[in-house]
Amino acid sequence: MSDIQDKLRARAKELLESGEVKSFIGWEAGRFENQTTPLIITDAKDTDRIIYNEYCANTVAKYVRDVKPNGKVALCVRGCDSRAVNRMIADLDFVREDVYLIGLPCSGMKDRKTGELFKKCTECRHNNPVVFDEMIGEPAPQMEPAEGRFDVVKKLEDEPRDERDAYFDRIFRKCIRCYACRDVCPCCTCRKCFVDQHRVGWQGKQNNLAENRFYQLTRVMHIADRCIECGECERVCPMNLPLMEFNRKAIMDMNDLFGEFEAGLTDNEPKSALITYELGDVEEFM
Amino acid sequence: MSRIGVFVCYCGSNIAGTVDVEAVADVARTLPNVVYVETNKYTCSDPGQASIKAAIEEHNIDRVVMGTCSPRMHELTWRKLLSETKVNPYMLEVANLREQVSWVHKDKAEGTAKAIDLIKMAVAKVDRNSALYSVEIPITDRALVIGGGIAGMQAALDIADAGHPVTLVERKPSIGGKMPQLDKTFPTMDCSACICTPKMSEVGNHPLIDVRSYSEVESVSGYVGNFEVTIREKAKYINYDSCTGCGMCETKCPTKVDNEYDLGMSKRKAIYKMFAQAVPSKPVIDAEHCRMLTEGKCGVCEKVCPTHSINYKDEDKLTTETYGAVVLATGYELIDWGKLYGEYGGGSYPDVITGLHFERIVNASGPFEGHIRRPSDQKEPKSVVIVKCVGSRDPNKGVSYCSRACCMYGAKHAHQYLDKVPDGKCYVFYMDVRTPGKGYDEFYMRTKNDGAEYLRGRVSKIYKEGDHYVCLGEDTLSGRQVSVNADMVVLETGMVPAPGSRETAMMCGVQCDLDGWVTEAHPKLRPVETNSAGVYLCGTCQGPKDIPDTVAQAGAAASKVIGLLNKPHIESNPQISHVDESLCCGDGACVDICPYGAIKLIEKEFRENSRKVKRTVANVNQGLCQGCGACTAACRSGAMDLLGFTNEGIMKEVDALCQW
Amino acid sequence: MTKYAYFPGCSAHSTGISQTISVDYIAPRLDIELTEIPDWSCCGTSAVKLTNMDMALALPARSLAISERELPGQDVFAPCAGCFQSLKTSAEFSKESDENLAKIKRMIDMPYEASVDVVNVLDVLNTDEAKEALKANMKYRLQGIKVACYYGCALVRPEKICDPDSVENPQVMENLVKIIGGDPIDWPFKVECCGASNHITIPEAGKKLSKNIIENAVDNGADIIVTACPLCWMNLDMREDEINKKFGTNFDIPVYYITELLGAALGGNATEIGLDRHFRPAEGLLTKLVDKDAPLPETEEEKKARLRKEAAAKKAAEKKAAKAAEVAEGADADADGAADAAPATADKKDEVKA
Amino acid sequence: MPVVDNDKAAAPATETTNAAPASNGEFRPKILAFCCNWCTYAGADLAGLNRMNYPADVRLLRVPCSGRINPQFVIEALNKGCDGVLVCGCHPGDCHYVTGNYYTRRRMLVFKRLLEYAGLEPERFQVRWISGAEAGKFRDTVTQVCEEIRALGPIDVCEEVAK
Repeated sequence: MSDIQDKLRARAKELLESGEVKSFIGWEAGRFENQTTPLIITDAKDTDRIIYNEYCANTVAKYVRDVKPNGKVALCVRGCDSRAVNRMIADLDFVREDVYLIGLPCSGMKDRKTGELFKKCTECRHNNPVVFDEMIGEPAPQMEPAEGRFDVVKKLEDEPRDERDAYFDRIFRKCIRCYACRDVCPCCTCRKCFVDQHRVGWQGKQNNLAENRFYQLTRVMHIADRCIECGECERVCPMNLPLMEFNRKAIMDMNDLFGEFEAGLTDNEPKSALITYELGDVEEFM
Repeated sequence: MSRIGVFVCYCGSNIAGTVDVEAVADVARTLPNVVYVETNKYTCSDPGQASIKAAIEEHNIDRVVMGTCSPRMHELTWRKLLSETKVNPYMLEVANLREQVSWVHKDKAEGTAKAIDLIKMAVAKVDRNSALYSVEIPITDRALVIGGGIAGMQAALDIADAGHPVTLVERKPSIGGKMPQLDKTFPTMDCSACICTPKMSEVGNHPLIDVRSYSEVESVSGYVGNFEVTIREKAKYINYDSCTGCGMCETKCPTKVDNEYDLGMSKRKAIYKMFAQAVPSKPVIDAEHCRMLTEGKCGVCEKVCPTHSINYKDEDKLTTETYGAVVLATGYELIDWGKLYGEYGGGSYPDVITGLHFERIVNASGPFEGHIRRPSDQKEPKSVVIVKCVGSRDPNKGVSYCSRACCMYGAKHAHQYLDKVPDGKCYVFYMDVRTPGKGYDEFYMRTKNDGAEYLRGRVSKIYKEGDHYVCLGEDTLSGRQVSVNADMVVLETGMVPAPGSRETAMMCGVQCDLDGWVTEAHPKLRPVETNSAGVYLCGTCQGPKDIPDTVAQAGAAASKVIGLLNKPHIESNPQISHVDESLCCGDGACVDICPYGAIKLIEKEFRENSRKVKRTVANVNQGLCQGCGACTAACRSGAMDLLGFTNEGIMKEVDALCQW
Repeated sequence: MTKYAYFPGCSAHSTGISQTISVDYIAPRLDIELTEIPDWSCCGTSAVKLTNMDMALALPARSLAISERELPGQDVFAPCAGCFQSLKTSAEFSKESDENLAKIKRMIDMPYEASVDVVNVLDVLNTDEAKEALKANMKYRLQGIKVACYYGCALVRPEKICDPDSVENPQVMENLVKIIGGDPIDWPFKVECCGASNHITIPEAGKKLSKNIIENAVDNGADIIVTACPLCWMNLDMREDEINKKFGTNFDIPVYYITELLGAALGGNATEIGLDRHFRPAEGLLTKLVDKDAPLPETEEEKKARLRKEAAAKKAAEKKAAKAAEVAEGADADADGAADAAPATADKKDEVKA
Repeated sequence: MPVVDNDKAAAPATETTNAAPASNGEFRPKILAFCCNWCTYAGADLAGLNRMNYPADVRLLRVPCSGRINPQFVIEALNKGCDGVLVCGCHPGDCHYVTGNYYTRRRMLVFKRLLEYAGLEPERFQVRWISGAEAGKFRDTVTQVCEEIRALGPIDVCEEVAK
């Protein structure tokens, strides 16, 4: 890891000094032991703040949208970050040329509290970057997800409806609608989220089962055709809600209905399944 | 604060029968922002409308809810009414208390409860309505007619006679289409060319009609009143400005080619006019066969041309112009029976021909000067078998529909044959005889009296035996198998859409049905309109029909076009999509989902926290948008909204139903 | 070497004997290996269909299931067009849907995956391998013999079962006949019905149909009729006399199996290819054979070209003679020189002509 | 499962509804039907013209095209106490706006599965294609949906909404 970190710092320095990029996005040490936080630097002097270790939990791609106006951005990408980049390119957030992607190997990141791999990492299916301009360090061995991608979903589907109902209502009730899941999601690229448009009245302000359900279900519908399964939403949820159980449900159904598809694997994504159609689509509504 | 007026209608006893109108009114009075409620016996009657106007004045009402019959019935009436007041016509919601309450529910309590809910929903929605104003879309005073057959010609003439310039595009070297190829027209038996060619020259000489022969429509963009159309004029290799059409070139040209106009039963030159009365009456060079163009030697036509109008270097020309309206008249083709009917020889027998061949044979200007001879040996056929419904009404081999004209032209062919070959025998195999039309059945009867033998049943096999053909079939009336020897067999083949007509329709944003016929906006009530505004259709591109129907439809289409072009501009429908650019993140989902290509992404400059930034945002073309709202559901941030059916309005409607 | 699971069928040793013999003769010579399906049972033929459709599907399925087990991966070859129909119909039915397959399995009570394809004589002979082998191994040509290729019903209809190159005007047999130098005629009755079992039930109807076919073949100048279906063969070959008797005609046209023709071309003698098992004298065929490498007769074009050449030569000769005469009359002074010159020029002319 | 650790936090869902009781007091659900203007709404009008009879539990909300129907409307309705929601449009291929309902079909396929996954009774959210001519089909569909939902009883709305 440490030699990767040194190489990374060196490259960042070169890139910033040569002016090839205007800013660099990576990680730096946090206030506590083994804590890291996202880092955005524009000055070559700061490059030795950059760190890369097994505690770099954040998927940092989304910050590109904030710093891109200042010029080309150098971005550290692992599997999840790179897919986020592709996804945002598909949403015309920026173009490939706006970013210089420094690929980094990743064997999963650890939770500093437990020392265990994050749940999102145990489920990761693309731990190495799918797109990059240069790769620092050898690609890490392909990680094998602990359990099948849709196992949880299938398990829940098999439970009786009323139990499922109660189970999810509990989850909805617990949600405090801090919108961290939205803010961190690389698919949530709206300029102003529907929840903040009070005049239209999509989302009431009260924190109750109904409003929370409205928020969560809508969130899933909004990312159903584009979720890259980075699992950040789950990681950042202060209430530990298993949000991927929703996202994966939508992904699973879309795969069954409209054919296998995984978002963010290439930097020219096909049109989303929900804004295309086929005459021979499944017909259940006759 | 809005000031809502609610008007509930008794509709005599129609609504009052199962709805306690007064109870509904009482509830309405309690609703927020409702300042005035009135019930009325017949709201749509003049006194009813008058009292609404009065109430609006008196109570300073700025939006209106009508508790009446279906909006599909009277919404426009109310809009018109409001346009005469200070209330904007779109500050209106209609609660459907008749078709969807009183007429379908018996229990008065339930009916009333439902009526109240519907009024609540309407009030909630109208409260969030905003005034809408339609914009004026300018209309270019020029029409494009695609297809120079009788349909296209008629439409072009009618439009031009009304004083509007017309461009008539025909892909063949001459206009006229199929009609001049025909010999006579049923049931009156007047000479087809004699009534068609005058029309052709009329079109050719009309000051307001610009005939673009040997040309095809390359692309169509834009919207009603403003279609940007690119036309490709194929290389004619002849300068039409100087050419006088003297025909020297044609007589001297050494290359002989099968003549398509006579379906290969005669020869033409490589430089040719399609037929004597062609319009424009000037030749074109057939680049495929011209020796000069293929081998680079010959050049006879150039030498003999007195006006030096030959130009071997000629190339396709592209021209783009704006049109206010488009008429599709792309016509039909005969079904390719050879591929489908192996049991009829699959096209290998020279004397098994189509009806169109027969038309040419029997035509005085045809290959045999109008003497009925058969192609193989020019002998006069002493017995002829006519087979109807070849390809038509035969889903297994051809198409499932009836081609409508075959019964009559079949009868006509039988009549013509018996007329010219008195000692000949003529058998007609048919499934049904369909003769709906003025004088049609009389004509059919006459043909039977002429001695044409009608046998009800299909022909199962045609094969050559010696120098005649044996037709095996069934006579379903006698229930016996029959075998008829014929010197010539005429297959009355069905009609299919002309090649390329689907593509052309698509260009104009018009759909075709499974058989490829262009679809009209409504089969009964809008037979010559299409679903894309400003595009009309006529003739056989819409479905098989005979000449009278075609001409009638052409006239109808023309009148629609005239109605449109007479206006300097049209009012756009204001209930269309609208982008809130401050919300739009420009991910283009709406662009992909719009069925009319009405939405484009544009780069635009904004002031954001006191600095200029360029952003990509969606932009709606008011002329193209038809207001379906598909984009609104695709837009996650709700930047795309549908005026008249806004997100806010619908949400409030829903809440109203649930919560009040 | 193409391998097939061989389903002889009931006619193999009776009416179809000649076909069976000729198939056995040509198979090895066309690189085809046939293994008889062990314990195969009757295909059910047309009779069962009429009484019990389920049985009509199950009977063939049994043989197919055995073939699938014993001869995995091999297509089932049924030389009898009737068997081919029954087997293929059953196979297609099972392939159509899992329900169908389940139903069949229930009925035959055997493991069965519906993985086998069923092929007929023409399918087997129409492969590139077979054709190449035929070209390589043939010894004789059917010089100038006009052949009416007769398909009947069972090899072309129903279209979705047989899927032939063309339902109304198939060309498979024609192409084979061309390979062995025969001269296939174009005739409209090649897919008419031969009368099938009507010859037993309604003889007059059956006979009329058979007569139509023979008549049409003869009218179109056929020397022989060739077929690939035992029933057709029987109805045409065996019943030709009855037909003559009934209609007062005097047809005398031999009917062969396509496999017999190929057998003959491959050098088989009467017994080897079953010609001696016909009802009408059929050995005559062998006498008409010419050696594979014998010179081909000139085609129309060649003939035209030859005549043109001859004519030209003739003209030249005349000119030459005329010239010679002139010269002879001409001045005797430099006779020698002229005499020399004349032929020279004449020669030149010839060259030019040539 | 890393779900709620203390179930006490979750207040028990209270059975409340605001549906209008029928004259005879038995449960009458409130069913919202989103209908496209050109087919289903016209079909409903036709049912009226033919004086067909169907339960009064259904209220139609008119939209130009089924493609306009945003799933969020449906969630809102079910959240706020509608006992059932019906989404109707033209038959695929007959859309007045050519392709609108093809997108609706895809969107609703996913959405319906999601709702049922989250615990909604399948009957409470249904989608149907009903043309402008199919007055009979409209009546039958509405009748069937109403009966199904009457049988289910009122939808749970959380106590805060019920208040």
